[in-house]
Amino acid sequence: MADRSSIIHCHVGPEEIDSTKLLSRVGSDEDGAAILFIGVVRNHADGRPVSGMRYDSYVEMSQHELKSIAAEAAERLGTDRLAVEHRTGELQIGEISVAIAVSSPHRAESFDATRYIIEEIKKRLPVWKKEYYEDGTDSWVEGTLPPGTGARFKGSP
Amino acid sequence: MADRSSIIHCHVGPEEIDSTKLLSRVGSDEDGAAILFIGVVRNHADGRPVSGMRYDSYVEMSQHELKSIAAEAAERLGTDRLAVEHRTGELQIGEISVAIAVSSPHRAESFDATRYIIEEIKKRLPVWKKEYYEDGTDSWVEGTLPPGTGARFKGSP
Amino acid sequence: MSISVNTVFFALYRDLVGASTLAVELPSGATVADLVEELRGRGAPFDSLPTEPAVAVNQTYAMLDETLGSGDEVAFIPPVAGG
Amino acid sequence: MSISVNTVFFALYRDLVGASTLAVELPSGATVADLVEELRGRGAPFDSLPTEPAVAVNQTYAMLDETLGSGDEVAFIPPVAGG
Repeated sequence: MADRSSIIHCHVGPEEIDSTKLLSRVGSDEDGAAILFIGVVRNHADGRPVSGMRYDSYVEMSQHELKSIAAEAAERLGTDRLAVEHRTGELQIGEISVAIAVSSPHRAESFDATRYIIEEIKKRLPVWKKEYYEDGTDSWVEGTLPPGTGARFKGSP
Repeated sequence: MADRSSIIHCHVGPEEIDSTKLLSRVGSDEDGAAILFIGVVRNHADGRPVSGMRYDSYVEMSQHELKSIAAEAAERLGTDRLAVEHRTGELQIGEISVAIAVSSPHRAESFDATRYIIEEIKKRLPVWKKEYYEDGTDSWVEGTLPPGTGARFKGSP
Repeated sequence: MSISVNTVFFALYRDLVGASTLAVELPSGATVADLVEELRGRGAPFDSLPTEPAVAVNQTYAMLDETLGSGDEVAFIPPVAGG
Repeated sequence: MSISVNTVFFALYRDLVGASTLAVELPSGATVADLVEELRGRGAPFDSLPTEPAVAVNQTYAMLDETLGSGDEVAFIPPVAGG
């Protein structure tokens, strides 16, 4: 680890996520705590066996949005050493879809920033996932209306 | 990753902590989230430059206590795939003193269990640390009275 | 006077519409809501889009009353499910 | 009748006492508090131990009124600082 005052790394794309490398990006000699969060494709959803997942994204916008989320976490939660990657494309069970690494002088900031980032990703990042079930069927996972659009869904999909 | 219903790994000792390996211990095909928390030796304490740290422990008791903490996290917080290691001995800046890995079907359990374990470690684990300062002096880090002893400190160190 | 915007459809909406992009001509001063109405007025498959969808204009989330300009990229954003 | 317990000192207390272990004879029925009093009554360096320290008996945190048995391991636990 080295002395590094500020690191914000964000990426959305089809490349495999190396979570160990992500964690090593954020460490600093000033920091006493670091957290790595990973989201992985699991083998079930609402009791149905799942065989894989596809992540689609509005990639350019996701990059912007992810940078905004990271900047908010840095500003509000007092840490500016963080790295976030979200993967796109076809993923197998056990593969990492999202990884967040945060390093900070004390543990509270790392916990809070990591939690903030994953919750905002789920609310705002233009990413969609399709589940493939063991029985050969598939479906888009039900999502959340992003804030800031005024969208509503009465009588429409 | 594989199907694994329960994994509780705890260790206290002088061996270097391999956090990547710790995280890989806990994954399961059932799980959609995992967290790795690491505590590292930082280069400052209350504004004083620190050059290193020594961790002493009542090792046998720490092993028992760490297992109790992990079992509590598993029972109360709904995850039973967790691994915790605490290191003893002389550590350099940037070295890992404690690592906690938790894997669970959803993210909330992993966050809550990781946080529970680190907070309880700091309250209960019989571990002490001595800071070595850049100026050549050293001191025991001020600690916390563990619960369950009725201890008080009036007029004594 | 008219403007041309580039609409983009993702995920479920791409499946519904059967296309990922579409250039649409609109009267000058048209809003996002006007674009939605224009598209839904074309009938199938566009009438399967929501009447009040989430949209992003030039990669930023936007309200339905936002006024569009020529060359704007208007993305129809299904409920998001990242992570 | 008397019992013998094995006391163990860690970290700051080890530094204060200048020893890591010490066998202590106590009257049968003695409690943790009696052990502390016996040790502190010996004067320096033992009188630098707290009057009400945290202790663990046989590797479990214990209250000061816990009765000791022969062969018990009684550890004097300075405020803990793990992590």
